[in-house]
Amino acid sequence: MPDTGFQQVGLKVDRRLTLLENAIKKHQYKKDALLEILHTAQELYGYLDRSLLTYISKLLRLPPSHVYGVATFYNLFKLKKPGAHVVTVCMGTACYVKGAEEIVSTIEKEFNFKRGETTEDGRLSLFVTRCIGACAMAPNAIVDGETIGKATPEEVLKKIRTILEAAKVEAR
Amino acid sequence: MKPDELRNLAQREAELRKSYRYRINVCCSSGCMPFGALKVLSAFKDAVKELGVEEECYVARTGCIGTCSIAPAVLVEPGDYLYQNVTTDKVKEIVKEHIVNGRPVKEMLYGNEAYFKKQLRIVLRNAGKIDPLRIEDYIAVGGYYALLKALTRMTPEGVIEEVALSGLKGRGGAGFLTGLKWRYVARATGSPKYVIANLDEGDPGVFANRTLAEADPHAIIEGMAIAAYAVGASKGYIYVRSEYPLAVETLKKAIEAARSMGFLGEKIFETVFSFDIELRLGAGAFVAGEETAILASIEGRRAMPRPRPPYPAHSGLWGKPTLINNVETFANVPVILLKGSEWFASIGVKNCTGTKCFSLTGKVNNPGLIEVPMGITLGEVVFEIGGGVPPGRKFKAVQVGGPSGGFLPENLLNLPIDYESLNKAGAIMGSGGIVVLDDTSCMVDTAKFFTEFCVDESCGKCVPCRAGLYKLYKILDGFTRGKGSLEDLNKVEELCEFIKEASLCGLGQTAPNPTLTTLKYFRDEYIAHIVEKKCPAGKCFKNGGGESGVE
Amino acid sequence: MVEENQGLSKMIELTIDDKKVVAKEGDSILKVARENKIYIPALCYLEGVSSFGGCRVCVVEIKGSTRVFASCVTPVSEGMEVITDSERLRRYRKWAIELLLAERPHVCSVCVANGSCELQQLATELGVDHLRVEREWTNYELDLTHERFAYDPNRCILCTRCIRVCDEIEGVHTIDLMFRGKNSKVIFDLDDKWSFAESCTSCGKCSAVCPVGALYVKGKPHSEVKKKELVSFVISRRIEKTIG
Amino acid sequence: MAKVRLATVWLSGCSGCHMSFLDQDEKLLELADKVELVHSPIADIKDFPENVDITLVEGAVGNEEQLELLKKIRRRTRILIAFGDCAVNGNVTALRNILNEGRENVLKRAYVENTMFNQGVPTQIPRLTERVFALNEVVKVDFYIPGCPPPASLINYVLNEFLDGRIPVLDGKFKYG
Repeated sequence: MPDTGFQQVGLKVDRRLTLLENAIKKHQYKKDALLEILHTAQELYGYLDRSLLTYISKLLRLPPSHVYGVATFYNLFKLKKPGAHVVTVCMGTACYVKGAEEIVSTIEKEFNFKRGETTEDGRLSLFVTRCIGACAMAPNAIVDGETIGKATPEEVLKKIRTILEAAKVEAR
Repeated sequence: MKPDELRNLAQREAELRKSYRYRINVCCSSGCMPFGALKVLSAFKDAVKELGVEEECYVARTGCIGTCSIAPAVLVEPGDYLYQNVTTDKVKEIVKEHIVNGRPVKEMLYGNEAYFKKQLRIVLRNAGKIDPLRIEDYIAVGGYYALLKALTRMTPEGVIEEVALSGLKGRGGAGFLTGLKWRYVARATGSPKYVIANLDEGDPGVFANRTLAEADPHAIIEGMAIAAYAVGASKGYIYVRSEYPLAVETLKKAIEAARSMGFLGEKIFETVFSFDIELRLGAGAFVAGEETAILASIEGRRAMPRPRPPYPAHSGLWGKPTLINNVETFANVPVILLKGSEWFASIGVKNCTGTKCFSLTGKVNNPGLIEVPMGITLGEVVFEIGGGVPPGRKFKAVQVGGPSGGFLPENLLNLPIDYESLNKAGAIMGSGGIVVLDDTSCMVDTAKFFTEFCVDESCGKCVPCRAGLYKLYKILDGFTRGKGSLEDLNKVEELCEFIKEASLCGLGQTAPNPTLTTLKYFRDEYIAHIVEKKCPAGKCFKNGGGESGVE
Repeated sequence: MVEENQGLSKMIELTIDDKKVVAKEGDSILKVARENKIYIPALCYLEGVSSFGGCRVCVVEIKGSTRVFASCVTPVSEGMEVITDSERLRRYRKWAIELLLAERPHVCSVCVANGSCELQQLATELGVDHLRVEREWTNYELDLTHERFAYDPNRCILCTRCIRVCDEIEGVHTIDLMFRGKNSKVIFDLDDKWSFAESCTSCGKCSAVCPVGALYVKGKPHSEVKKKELVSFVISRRIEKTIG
Repeated sequence: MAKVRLATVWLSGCSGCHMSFLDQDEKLLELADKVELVHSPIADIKDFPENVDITLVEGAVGNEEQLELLKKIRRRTRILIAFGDCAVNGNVTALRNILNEGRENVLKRAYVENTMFNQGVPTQIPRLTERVFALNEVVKVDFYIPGCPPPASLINYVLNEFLDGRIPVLDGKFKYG
C-alpha cells in the first residue's frame, strides 16, 4: 500500500486511520469507490477536513479537485466540524405545509445563526433536511437523534434548551 | 440451494406459521420507529411470555402496515385487527383481551375501513405481514419461487416476453415500458451488463420506495435477480439514499441472507446463472435519482446528468449496457411471473396496468402509504382513502408526483391516475407522492417552496436549470413580498417554457410544473398577490412589503 | 458525451436546414453543421475537448420531436432533419445568454475580456440588449496569487472549458467544480489559492480557452494573449493526437 | 410640423454617454432641425417638462431623488430610452451592490475612509437607495441602447429611426462595455 499518506497531510495515526485504510483496501483502491470511502471517512471522523480529503485523494490516486468536487456536491458530507449538539428540522413537503419553516426561523432567531451553520461557541448546529419520511407526524424535528413529531417551535426550543443546560451542568 | 430445498423450506415455514393461532405484527418502519415501535415490540414479547401464550402467539417485527397516521400501528392476525397508537401501557391489555380471551379491544382499533377498501396490494403484498429481516418469512409466502421458475422453466426471452405482455411500466416516473427496456439491454452488445435498482427517493414528502425496502426487501432482490437473468447481467447495484438508515440496514441484511441461502452468488439454483448485488449509498443529492446521474454517482463522481443518447441500455455503468429500474418496478416482477401477465394486465386500465404505491400526505385526515390500482381517480384517493381534508377546512389542490409534480384543482378530482392523464393535466406520476392542500395553503408560496427545492437540488450543469430556476424563484419570492407586476406573469411563463424545453435532464424539464400549474389553475391567487398585495391564505407578506422604491 | 470518432465509421445522410449533408455516424450535429459551413451559435463548446452540453446556446430542433437538443452533444443519425434557426430557438438562446449575464456581475466596461469576450459577442449577436431578470451581484474573492494568471469567479459562466482542457489536454486535472447548482464554483485542487495548487503546471491553457474574463493572463491585453495562447493550445492538441 | 420634444437626463453615471451624444458632431445640427431639446444637463431647465416625446436617460438609479425623477419622467414621456450600460443594467454604478453593506457604509467609505481632508458624510445630499437599480427594474423602458458609452453613430441611428417613425433594430449593432 502506498504510504505517501498520513504524515504528509498531518493525519494522526490512530484506530480511525487504520479502519479507513482497511475500507480503502477492501475497495481495492478503486477510484469509483470514492463515495463509499467518503461515507466511511465521515463516519469515522465526523466530518471531512482537508487533510482527510488530501489523504483519500492520494490513496485513490484521484486529483484533489475531483475529490473536493465530489465531497462538496453531496449535501450529506460535512466539511466543517458540526456542533456538539445537532438539531435537524425536516423540510419535506408535508412538514413545510404544516409549518416547519416557523420552527427553523424560531431557532435561527433564538440562537442568532442561520440554517446549515453552527453557533459561535460550537455547541449547536442547525440543519434542514428534505423529508425524513415521517410525513404523517409532520412537522418533525430531530434533536440529537430524537425525533419530535407534530412539533411546535416552543416544544423544539424547550428541548434544545434542556439539552444545552444538561451539557453545561456536565461540563461543570 | 437446490429447488427441492426451497420447496421444503417453504413448506416447513408455512406449517410453523400455521402452528400459531395468533400473529402480532408490530410495525417497525421509519414511520413508526420514532414513536417507540421497538419498545412496543419488546413489550409484546414480554407480555406474551408473561401471560403464557408464547406457544400460540407469534410476535413479529414487520415493515410498514400503511397507516402512518396512527403510529405505532399493530396488526393482529387472523382477522387483520389493526390497533392504533399502541403505547407500551396498552400492550398488556391487548394481549390479555385479544389473545388470551379472544376478544379484540374495540376501543383501540383503527375503525377506518374505507382506508383499505379501494386499495389493492400487489407491491406491498407482504408489507406489514412478514418480518423483513427473516428471509424464511418471505419464503413462507412464496418468496423466490418466481426466480426458481424463471431460472428453471423459462428462457430469458420468455421472461422478457412475460413482463412485456403484462404492460408493466417503469414506476420511477417516466413510465417507459419495462419489457421494452429489458429487451434493449438484453440485445445490447457488451459485457458485463449491470442491473441498477433506483432507491434514491429524494422527493420531499415521498416515502413509498423507502417503505417498500423496509417492509419487503427480498421482493426487490428477487425482482432484480429475475431481471438480471432476463437481460444477461451478472452484477447489480441498489442505489439507496443514505438518509434512509433503516432501509439501508434492512437491505444490507437481506442481501446477506439471500447470499447465504444461495439466491445470490454463483450458480443460483444449480443453474449456470450467477448474480450478486452491492449496495451503493447516495449522499444527499436529489438529482442522483436521474437515470444518467445515478451512473455518475455509482462511479464515484459528481451526480451530474449527461444527455441521452447514448441510453444507459447501450452505454451505462462504465460504458456497459445497464438496466435501471425503480425498486417498485422490480418488486412487481416476481408476482407477474407467478400469477402471469394476463392477470397483471387485467388490473388497472388499458395502457396502464397494475398498481402504484403513493405516499399520501399533507392536509389529509388519513396520511399514509397506499397502493391503488391504476385508473383510480384523484378524488377517490383524497376523499375515500385519505378521508378528505381536516374538519372545517376546504380542499384546495392536490399535487401528484413529488416536487416537480403539478397542482391540480378541485374540478380535476375525477382525473384517473395514469401516466397519460396526469401528464396532460400538467402533473406527473413521479415516484409516487400525493400531497393534499387545503385553504390554509397559499399556491404562490407553495410554488415558491418547490421551486426553491429544485434550485437547491439542481446540479448546476445547464443554464436553464441552474440560473433559470433561481430567477424563477426570485420572481416568485418577490410576489410573496409585494414585488412584481402583472406583466411579470407572462415573463414567468416564458421563462418556465425555456426551462422546461431546454433543460438537460428530467429535473429541469419538470421543475416548472408547480409554477405552471398553479398559474393555470390558481391564477387569481397570483393576481391577488400582485394587484391587491394580499395573500388569500394569509401566508405571505409576513416579512414586510417590497424593497424601497420598487414599484 | 459524444466520442471522437476513431478509424472507419459508417457514413450517414441527414438534412440540416433543408441542406442534405453526409456525416460520420456518431459525430455531433454541431460538428457536422460547422463542417458544412452552417452556423450554430455555441458557448461552452470547444473543439478538441469533450462536449459538455451546459450552456444550451447551441440548441436545435429535430423534426419529429417537440423538444430542443443541444447540438454539441447530440449525435447525428440517418435521415435526421435538423433545424438550426427558428423564432423559438432564437428565443431560447436569448434566454440562455440573458440568464448567464444576470447570474453574476458581468460588467463589460471594467472587464479584461471587453472586446474579446464570447459572452459579450453572443449578447450582441442574439440581441440581448437588456436583462429581463434582476442581476445577481455576487462577491467572490479574486484570486491574484498566481504570478502569471488571475481568476475572478464573479465573471465565470461555469462552461467548464478550463476543467476540460486541464484534464483532457494538459492531463493534470487541477481544476474542477465545487458545490452544485447556482453555488457551483471553479476551484483549484482543494479550493486552494491558485499559487498553492500543487498540481498546476502553469501551462496557461485554462486562461487561453476561457470565453470570458474569468481566467486571464496578468498584465497583457486580453485580446492579444488569447490569440497567441490559443495557437499554442491548438498545437499542443495536435501533438497530443499524433502521440496518442 | 411641430418639432419632436426630446429630453436627455443624467442620473448616476459618468456623463460619458452624454459626451458620446455630443460626439455626433455635425449631425447634431441635422438633429436640431428635427427636435426641440426640452430638458438636458447641458441646458439649464430646472423641472422636467410635461409631454415629452423621447427621453434619453443616462445612468442608473442610485438615490431617492433620482427614483422620484425617473418615475416623473416615465409619466411625462412617450418613449423612454435607457441610454448606455448604467441605465440598461447598472454597469459600474451598480458595482456598489456587490458590497452589500448598506447605504450608510457606502457613504462612509467614500467620504470618510477614502478621503484625507474634510472627512464627514454630507447631510445635504439625497438619500441613497439600498441598492442601485437599472431603469427597467423600476419603470417600464421602451428601448435600450447598450454601450459604455454607446457610439455616437448608434445614438444617431436610434434617434433618426424614431424621428422617422420607425422602431430601430439593433441587430448586431450594439456592444456592452
